Amino acid sequence: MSGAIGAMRADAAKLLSEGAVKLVLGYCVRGNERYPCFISEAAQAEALDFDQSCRQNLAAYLRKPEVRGRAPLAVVSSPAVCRSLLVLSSESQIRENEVRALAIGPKGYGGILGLGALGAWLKADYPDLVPEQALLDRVAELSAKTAQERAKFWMKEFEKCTRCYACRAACPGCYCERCIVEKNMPQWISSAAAGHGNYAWEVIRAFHQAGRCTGCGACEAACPQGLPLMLLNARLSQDAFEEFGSRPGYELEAKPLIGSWSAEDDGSFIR
Amino acid sequence: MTFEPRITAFVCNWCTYAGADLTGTSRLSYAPNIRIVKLPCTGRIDPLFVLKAFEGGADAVLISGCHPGDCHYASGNYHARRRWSLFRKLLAFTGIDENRVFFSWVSAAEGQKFANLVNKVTEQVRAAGPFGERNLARRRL
Amino acid sequence: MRRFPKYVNAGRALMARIGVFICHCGENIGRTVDCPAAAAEAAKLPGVVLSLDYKYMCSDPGQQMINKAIAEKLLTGAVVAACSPRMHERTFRSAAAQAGLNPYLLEMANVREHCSWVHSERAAATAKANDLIRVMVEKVRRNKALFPIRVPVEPTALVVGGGIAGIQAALDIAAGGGKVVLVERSPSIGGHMARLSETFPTLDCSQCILTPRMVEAASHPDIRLMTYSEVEAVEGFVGSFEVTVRRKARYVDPEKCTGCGDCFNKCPLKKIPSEFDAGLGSRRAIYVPFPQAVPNKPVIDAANCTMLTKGKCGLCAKVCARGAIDYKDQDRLEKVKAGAVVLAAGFELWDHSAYGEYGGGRLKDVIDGFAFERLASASGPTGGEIRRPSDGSEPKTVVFIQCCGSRDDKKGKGYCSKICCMYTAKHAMLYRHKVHDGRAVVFYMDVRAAGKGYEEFVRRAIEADGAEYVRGRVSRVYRRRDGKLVVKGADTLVGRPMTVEADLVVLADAMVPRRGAEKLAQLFGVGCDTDGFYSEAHPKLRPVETAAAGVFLAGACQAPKDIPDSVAQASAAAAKALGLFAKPELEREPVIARVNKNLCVHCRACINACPYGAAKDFEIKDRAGKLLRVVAEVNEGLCQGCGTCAAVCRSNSVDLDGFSDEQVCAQIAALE
Amino acid sequence: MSAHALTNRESLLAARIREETGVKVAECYQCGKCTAGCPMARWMDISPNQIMRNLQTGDEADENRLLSCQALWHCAGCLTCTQRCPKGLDPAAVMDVLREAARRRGTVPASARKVLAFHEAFLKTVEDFGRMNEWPLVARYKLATGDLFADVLLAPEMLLKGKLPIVPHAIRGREEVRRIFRESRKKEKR
Amino acid sequence: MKACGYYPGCSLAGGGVELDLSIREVSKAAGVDLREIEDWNCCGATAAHCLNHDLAVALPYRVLSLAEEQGLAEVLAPCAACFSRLKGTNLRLARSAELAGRVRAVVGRPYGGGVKIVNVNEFCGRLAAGGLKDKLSKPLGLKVAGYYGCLLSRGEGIVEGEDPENPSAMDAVIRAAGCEPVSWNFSTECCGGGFSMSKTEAVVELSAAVLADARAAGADLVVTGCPMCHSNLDMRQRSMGSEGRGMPVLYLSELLGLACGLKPEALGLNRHFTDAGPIASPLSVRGERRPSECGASRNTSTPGGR
Repeated sequence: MSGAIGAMRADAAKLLSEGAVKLVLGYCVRGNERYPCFISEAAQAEALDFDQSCRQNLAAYLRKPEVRGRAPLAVVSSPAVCRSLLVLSSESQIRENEVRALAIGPKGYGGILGLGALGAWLKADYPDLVPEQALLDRVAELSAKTAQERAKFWMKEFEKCTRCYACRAACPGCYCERCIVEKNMPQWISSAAAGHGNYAWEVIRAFHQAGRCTGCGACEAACPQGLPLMLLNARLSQDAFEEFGSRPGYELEAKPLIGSWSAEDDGSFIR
Repeated sequence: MTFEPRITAFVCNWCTYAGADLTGTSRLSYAPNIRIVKLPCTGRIDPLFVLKAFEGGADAVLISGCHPGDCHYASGNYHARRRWSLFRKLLAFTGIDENRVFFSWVSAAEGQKFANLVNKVTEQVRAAGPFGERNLARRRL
Repeated sequence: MRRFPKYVNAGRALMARIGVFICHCGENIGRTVDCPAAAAEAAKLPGVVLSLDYKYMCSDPGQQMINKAIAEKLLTGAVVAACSPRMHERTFRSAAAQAGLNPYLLEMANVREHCSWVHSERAAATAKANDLIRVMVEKVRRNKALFPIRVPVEPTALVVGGGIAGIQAALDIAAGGGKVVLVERSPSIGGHMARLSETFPTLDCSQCILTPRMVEAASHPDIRLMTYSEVEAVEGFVGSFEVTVRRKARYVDPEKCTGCGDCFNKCPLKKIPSEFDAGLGSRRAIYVPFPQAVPNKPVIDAANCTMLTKGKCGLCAKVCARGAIDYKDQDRLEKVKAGAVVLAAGFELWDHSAYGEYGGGRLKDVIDGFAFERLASASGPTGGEIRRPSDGSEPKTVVFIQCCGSRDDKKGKGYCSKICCMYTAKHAMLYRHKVHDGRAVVFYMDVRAAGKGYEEFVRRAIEADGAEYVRGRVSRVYRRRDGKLVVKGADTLVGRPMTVEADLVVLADAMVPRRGAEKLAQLFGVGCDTDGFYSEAHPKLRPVETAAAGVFLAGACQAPKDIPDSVAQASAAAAKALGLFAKPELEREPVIARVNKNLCVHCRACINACPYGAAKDFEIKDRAGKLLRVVAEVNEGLCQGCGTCAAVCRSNSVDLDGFSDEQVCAQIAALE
Repeated sequence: MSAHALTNRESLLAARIREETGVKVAECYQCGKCTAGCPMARWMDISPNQIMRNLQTGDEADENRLLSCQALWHCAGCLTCTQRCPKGLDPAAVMDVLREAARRRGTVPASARKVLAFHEAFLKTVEDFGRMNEWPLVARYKLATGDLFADVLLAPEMLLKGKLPIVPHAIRGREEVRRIFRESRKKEKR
Repeated sequence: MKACGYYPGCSLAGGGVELDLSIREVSKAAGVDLREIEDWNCCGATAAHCLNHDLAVALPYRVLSLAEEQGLAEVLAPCAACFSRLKGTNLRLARSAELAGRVRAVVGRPYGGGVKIVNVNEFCGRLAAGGLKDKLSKPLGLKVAGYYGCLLSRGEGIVEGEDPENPSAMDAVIRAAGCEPVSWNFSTECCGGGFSMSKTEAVVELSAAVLADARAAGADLVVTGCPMCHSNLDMRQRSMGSEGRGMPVLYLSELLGLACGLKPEALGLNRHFTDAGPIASPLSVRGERRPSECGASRNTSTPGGR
């Protein structure tokens, strides 16, 4: 891994010194903590670091005007971040000439990759990025319970939500200028941090990620109340894969799952 | 007093709404528990509508539109089908199961089917009981 | 007793002045729903200033009641609780319009079909009627005045495809007073029909009946021919399409050319297989596809002309007395404005090389139906004598194999190509007329001869002309060393295999859409079925319309069709186009989607989802023309109002007039 | 196993075919391409397409006629029909199921006795030795059919050319092979 | 390809011995180590799949299981019928877990599905392009009709990479042997298959038609990869009319061996019923100076097994 990090730092320094990018988004490690770190000088490249605990999804920064304004830029990208970049590209949020990835993962450093090359890297080294088995086990365990038990479980969890929207801020997929939860006239989702408003928020937040969530886990990691948000995301990803073969973030241009259709889609639940 | 379920139905204008009209012109009777909200197409139905209905007091939601291939707008029902196939599972996972959300294709010619559908759904919801004031998706009154 | 919905914005509610009109429909509603009680209940709703019930709201006095109320009470909205809106919405809305109320501020609550006719218990029915009325009051309170969308209509039709369907549509539209631009990909109009020898079931000579039409189309003052041209791009919508047409380089100036023929008689490249003759004859590098071509002006085939490929030759330019040859000619793009489009892209024959068991396209004497037409045609490469391609001898046994590639799920197409039974019968008949001592053996699965005079025609082929019909599919065809084609078929009615030694085999290949048809459909926003045929708007009731408003279908691009069917559909499409042109402006329902450009983040979900291609990218620029942002926009000419875009928009930046989020939310909340 | 019938007249036999081969006989549209290409059709009393048709009628008499016909035993398994079936059906696999059924029901016609005898002799040899051995096979076949003189003329020459090993080879695992036969037969009687 | 699993199958120990001999010879010449599956059993051939479905899968299953146990990732099954049964079993097991479970219980052995089956056409093709490339020193200059029959042309998922109506896998081998593949009509027509004994008249008629077409196409000989086809085409010639007689029928591997200059006897050419002698020394037939090196004929054939 150390060789990989060295190579990544060298590439970051090279890109900056050549002026190919103006900013590199990466991680630094301080003690047990992992922080995002932005560097704009080649000399700062030594500060960059990476390990498996770097859970924050740096792609989320790309929607910030202050970051976007400094394009072209490079992002230190774990496989999950790479997938987020491709999702953002599919949704016309980022353009090829704006962002490059310094692709790095458990299998080593993949080099400076343009968005067009990310798919191939992912497919070669990380073709089946699926939720971790432990998470899937928890999903299965919960799914096996009765509807009442599930309702009870989630009621308890959702009651904790303070509506701080840290989950939203951490998620690269949540880039709406005005989130649905902030809409009034009509107000679809109550903004009060209780009851049905919480339910609607959590469910809609998850559903808006259907076919888009790359499973990075940044939302859950960001939640100060410890809500098991990844249970919702994983269940939805699993359903989307099983029913429609949805594997977001492997193609540069992909049709959105919700918003396209096939005559062969399952209709057995419709009477 | 026995429990009378309240069922909110979102139907498309071209098939199911017309089918429900046919039920009327054929004088087929069905349970009076359903309230229809007409939309141009099932493709229009945002998942938010469903949550809002539960929040507002519905014990169940019925969504019905044109059969595959018959959509007035060519593909609105296909969009809807894909959307619901995932959303209903998410609802079930969070505790709102198949006794609360129903999907159907009812064409403009299927007056009898519409009557049977409403009766069956009403029975099933009646058996399942009230959605529950304690449920998180429901507004506390 | 229900409470009023809590969320109601009191300020707005006070401003609203809504009238509720409850119809008894004689006894139809009144028997089950307590109408006076419902009116009293409605009167209590906030914003309702008037609530009446009456025996027949749709009657003249009933409508006058509504008119009067609108005028006197200065209503801002009205709810008529009566029958289904499908029955009388139009009636009541025009009544409202007469009284000065925007018609889209009136809604109907369906208390008959959805209430009194389907429930019998009076209390429950009345309670439901109250709910339905309340829901509509809450909706109307949020209704906006909407105005029909008016689109100016350019009275020109773009007809794509110059076969018989396109020609017929063009002539009919021009005869009806419209203008036509007829775009044809090849150098001449005429299409496949010009290649046919004779036509079933009357055996008219195809060119004899077609060429006058071709000439008429070319000489009609209101029809403009654009041959050797293809549609490149489409913008706009019904009433005002703007179509970019690629005019391919002809290398011959049609203005100067007199069609004398000196050029192609001198061209030294003589051996280029003629597409028109299905490869049985040849043409030059500068050529007209057939002698009766319209326009009868040659083009140079750039791929084969040595002057264009190697810069050597130039003979045609030398012999052209008019100096019409221009080797430097280039493709040009031309824009055409049209109010309506007729797609008549036609068909082609399925490539039977996928049938290895029939020789995989490698056997010279195994030919398709068009090749046989050219052999039988008096103007064909053999002058109308049936000769086999391999050695020019007269075949004494000809086997016709039907359903080649049709009704074959595995290697071909699942559908029936519809016309092959008839043209095979015609081929067998023509062959027997020309070769009296020859055998015509037809292998068929079913004879489908539904059409005027069709069954009689097939029977004539069998009974009068001695075609031998054998019910069974052929398993294999191979060429023996002596040149005979061994056809291994079966007679399933007897229940045994049957081998025929033939001199010529004619395959009735399936009809498939033209290559490139799918791309053309995409340009116009027309859907294709799984086989690539164009999808009509409704299989029964709107067979010539498409999902794209103002785009109509004619001929075999929609499904396999014979000449009479193609012509009939072409005339129908022409009628549809003329119907559009009948008024200078087009009025459309104002139920359309709108994008809030301030909120749109351009995720393109709506653009992907829109079945009509109405949602498109829109560039927001500053005054200097600098691009600021890209967002989505809905083209109101294309939008049909399904609302799918609104449902896929995560930030609800798209909304649908007439069924807005606000309206629907209020309706749901009113059910509380 | 699905009890669902494709059509309401689907016979048990047709259902069995569907379960074992995936072929839904109702899908056959009787084009006859199977018959047209069948190299053995000339020696069949019922043509391949008629075999499919007899399975579609749901009529017991048709089924009985089918199971006692000799065509089943004259199928060479060459797969020409399957290869070329425009409906993507597999008549060759249907034949296998029908042969199995005919043998189970004891309706193999006398005229097909030789074919069946050959197959049975073959399998008996394999059951005994684990492999096919020509001598025992031929001996058994001849005993069963009484066809004593057939191919007698070929045998010496084969022997001379090293094509008929005299000592049958028996494999070590023949007990295992016998077990396979026993177990498979259990299923067969099911 | 250094080593390859080998499943000769019953025919190759008997009637199809030439195929066995020639396969072993050309493999040796190409430096390929054939590793015969130990204690293999019969695949059940046509008989099993005619009479008992489970048996038809269970017998090949044991073979596949043994191969896997013995570490053979790839197995050559030169006999077309064995190839078809083994590969078909692989396919069926992969498609149905239910069947795989049932058969496992019947056989009482595990099989993970990891053994790849190769037929004689593929195998010879690989040798011709690989280990034998430099050894094909003896262009035979013959016109050869490649006969695929049923089992090396048809069967979805079994014969891969071939156009079933116009197969071509043999062409490259025939060309490598310095011969010209003739284009003919009967390369995939059935020879009558397993009816050799029980329906001899059909076999004679069908096989004669095959040979007649090869002759009409100008072929000097027919090559095949199937012992059943070979025995029908070779041994039944004397029952045929003149149209069928006198056409040498070789295995593809024999042709390949000859082109490498291997001894005809070693390849088994002396064991055919129809004299392949002239073919074995084509140069002498064509009036070249070189004397026949290998006068294999009926007279010099040696009796006995291996």
